[in-house]
Amino acid sequence: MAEQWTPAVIFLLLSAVVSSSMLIGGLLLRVKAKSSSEAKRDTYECGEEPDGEAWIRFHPRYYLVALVFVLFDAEAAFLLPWALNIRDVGTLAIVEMFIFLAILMLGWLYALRKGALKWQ
Amino acid sequence: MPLDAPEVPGMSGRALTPMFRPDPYLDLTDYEADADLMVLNLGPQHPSTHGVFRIKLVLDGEVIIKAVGYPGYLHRGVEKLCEKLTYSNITPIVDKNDYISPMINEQAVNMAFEAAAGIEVPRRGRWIRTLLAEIQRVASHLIAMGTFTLDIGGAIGGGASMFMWAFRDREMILDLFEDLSGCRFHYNTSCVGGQRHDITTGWEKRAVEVLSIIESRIPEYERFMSENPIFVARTRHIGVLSRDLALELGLGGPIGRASGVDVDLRRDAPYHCYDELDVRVPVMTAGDNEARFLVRVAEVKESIRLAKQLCEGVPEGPICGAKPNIGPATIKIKTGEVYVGVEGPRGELGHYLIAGGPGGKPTMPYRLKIRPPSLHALQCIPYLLPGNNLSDAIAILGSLDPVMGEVDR
Amino acid sequence: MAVSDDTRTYENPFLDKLLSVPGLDVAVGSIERLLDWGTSNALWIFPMATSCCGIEFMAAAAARVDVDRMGTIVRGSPRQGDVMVVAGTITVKMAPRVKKLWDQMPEPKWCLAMGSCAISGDFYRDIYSVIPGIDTVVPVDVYVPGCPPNPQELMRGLMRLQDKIHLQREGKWSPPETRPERDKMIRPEIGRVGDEDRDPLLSSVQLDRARSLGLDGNEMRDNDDPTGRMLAPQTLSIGQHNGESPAAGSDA
Amino acid sequence: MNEAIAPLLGIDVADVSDFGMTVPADKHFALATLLKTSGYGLYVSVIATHFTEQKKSRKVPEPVPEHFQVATVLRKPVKGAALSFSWKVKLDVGQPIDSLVSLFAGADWQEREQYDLVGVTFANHPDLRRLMMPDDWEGHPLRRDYAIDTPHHPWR
Repeated sequence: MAEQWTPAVIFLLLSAVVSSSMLIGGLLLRVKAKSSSEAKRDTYECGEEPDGEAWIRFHPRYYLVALVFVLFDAEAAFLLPWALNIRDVGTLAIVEMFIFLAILMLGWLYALRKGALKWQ
Repeated sequence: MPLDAPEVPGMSGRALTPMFRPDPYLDLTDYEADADLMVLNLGPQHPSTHGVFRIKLVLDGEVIIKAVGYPGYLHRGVEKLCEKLTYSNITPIVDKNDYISPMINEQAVNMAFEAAAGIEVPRRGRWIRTLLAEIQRVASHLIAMGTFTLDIGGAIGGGASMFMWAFRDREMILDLFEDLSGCRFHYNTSCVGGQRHDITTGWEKRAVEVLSIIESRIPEYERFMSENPIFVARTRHIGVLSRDLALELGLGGPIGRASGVDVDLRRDAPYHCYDELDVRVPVMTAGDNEARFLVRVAEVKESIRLAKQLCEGVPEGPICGAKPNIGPATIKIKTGEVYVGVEGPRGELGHYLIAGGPGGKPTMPYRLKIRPPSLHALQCIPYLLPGNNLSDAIAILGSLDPVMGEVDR
Repeated sequence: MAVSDDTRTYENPFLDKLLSVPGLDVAVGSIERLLDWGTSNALWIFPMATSCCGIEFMAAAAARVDVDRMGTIVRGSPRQGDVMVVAGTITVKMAPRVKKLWDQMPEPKWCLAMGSCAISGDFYRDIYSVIPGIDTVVPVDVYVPGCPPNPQELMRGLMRLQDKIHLQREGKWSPPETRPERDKMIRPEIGRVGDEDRDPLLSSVQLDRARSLGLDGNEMRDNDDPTGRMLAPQTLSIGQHNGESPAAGSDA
Repeated sequence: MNEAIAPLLGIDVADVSDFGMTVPADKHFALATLLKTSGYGLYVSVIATHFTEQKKSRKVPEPVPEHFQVATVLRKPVKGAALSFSWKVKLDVGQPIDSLVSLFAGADWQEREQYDLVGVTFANHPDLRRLMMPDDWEGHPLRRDYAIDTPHHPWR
């Protein structure tokens, strides 16, 4: 039973090592400018002084589109493991998955009908 | 007065129809927006502004409400400098105005001086000038096609392929010009009275070879663009310029001809040897980005056909009408006022010369105004941008193909 | 192998501490070589292409002389740029923008002046609106002469910059780029960065002008105030124009 | 077409020439509208020039005061015969000239540039600002008395 988990542990260890080495490397080899002026922190707008504030109210349609995207992205995350070992989960799992997809399609139709994705 | 585009059958809703003409000096105080308005600078230092040009965009969400253009970031005071230089010294200065087609700039300014001084250019000089102008037009349009697709596709997003092809073909043309004048661009080959460098033997054969190679590749480029659904989606019905607005803005050139303004000075006011050639002028009426691109591609084919035709029978004879100017001050124009217009790759390139004004020397122009075609191309930005999305602003600016050296002089 | 501090405008706080430990400089030397290999072979270019040299710069990035071979990619934003290639004439209206963009680039950064307009302003030098050389605004590391320099020359300039980076990293004091100096050369009135006769205040004055761009440079004169605060439409009388900026600009 | 211009300007038909004809300032706008309606629809350019004062001398019989000259060029977009028509208007110092922006949208930037570089003011131009020079620039560079290498602290 234990050796079943060794690949997972190795994978975890490897990812921990790689990500931490990048972070620590960035921290250690950090380059600091000797005399950095505050101009470095100005917002970059093609060399011009930005005009007007950026804290403005945006139209909700952008938020709705992002929400619908996240929703179906998570759905795709469920599809992946299912698709990998589809052979040994049997037909029941396939039917279940399609029911799951059908329900989500309902949600998508609802979003479409309510005009969440209408751009203009 | 929200700026939604009236529905017109057959056109995607968001493109404004030619009849609707946005007001460039829109008063935003009484404009109720979906959400807050945002001001964005498509600033002087931007990969796709074809040089240093700044557009201040007022955005409602993603739709552009108002666009105000600010040129002048490359104003080098060329007209003031020309008032201090003698007539033969001005050619290298004017080379650097429209640095994408310097050959045509040189010829335009020297034609103005010849018209004022009454110098007659011999036939071989005029013949070579026509040949060099057509080859330079091919090179200039190649850059226009390359940078336009780079603007639309992005360096990594597939737009760079056309850019690489266009510059590869242009390098062949630059080699031709390097054989003729010794440098890649800023050639200084034409002088007051004709040409300074004569074409060497066998130069026309190499020119025909290069042009036929490019001619064999142009259909592939055209297909690569006009059958690409992303290209079509981003250029068809976007930035529609109506004919009367193009006329009012003074837009000849490929931009005007894409909107139905059928003016080409090579055919309508022939100069050099254009009266002996049958110049066919491609004209379209759609007036959108795609039409401007297709007109440029058709003009490349026309220029290649003309250049090959010119390569056959180059007449013999001298190439310079005026005395070979050893010293810079040999060309003297007592008084005179003349305007000479030439068909540049971006429109009518004119030079208005006033010679010998009060207190001016006969060897230096009193006032030389250069009429920049790209300045008029940029003037249609406040009319074309409103109503489109921010990403279309880049596509429209790319299709206008401005050269900032010529706009700001 | 003491690292000479005078030429470098940046420092690695951790590496420099490691160096002070007597035995560790061999290890640090190899890290320095790794960093040097990484920096010099991945010089990301921030193109300040304004005029004809910009077209020659595009030709250098295109098919025939492909500067990508040396690992140089052209990036549009100063935040990701290592080398600012100033290609073309810099005018009085553009100079504050160049200064601002230069200061927005992260360290370590270098500047390559391409073309005689960027080096000395060329024959535009004594015109009212042209900067006599970019080195009166920004410290320049490599000068690439030519009008315009052909693409191979630009690539050689980038290689000269790589050699300079090797020398800097190894701690050798790299001789300043032989600045084009002729005996009868007319020196610009504004002292160049690194000249003795340049008054130290000039850089800060230039930086203030660049940063206070918005106040006088904000030409949004027409009567719309996009931040939603409704402004009374100003009457655009001619007299009111020269130089005084309206309320919208100053409090933005 | 010359027959239409002559009565407008109050001169006989023979003097009407399509290049360099001097027109009084108040007839400038009327002539432009007439030309636009009779086919000269393509706007080409506007050229302002500063003429310095000329004292009485051997070559100059009577003194000419300092004045400006604004030349305008239009073109007729006809296939095969794209003729251009240009006329000049003499202005004293500070005297405005009618702007053609209401007739030709293309005149907008050209006139702003002439105002910026030569200092000729165009009456009822919608947005007469400097086009080329930065906004805090003093003086008009293309005037004959403007030194070519005027410094502009702190940049040059």
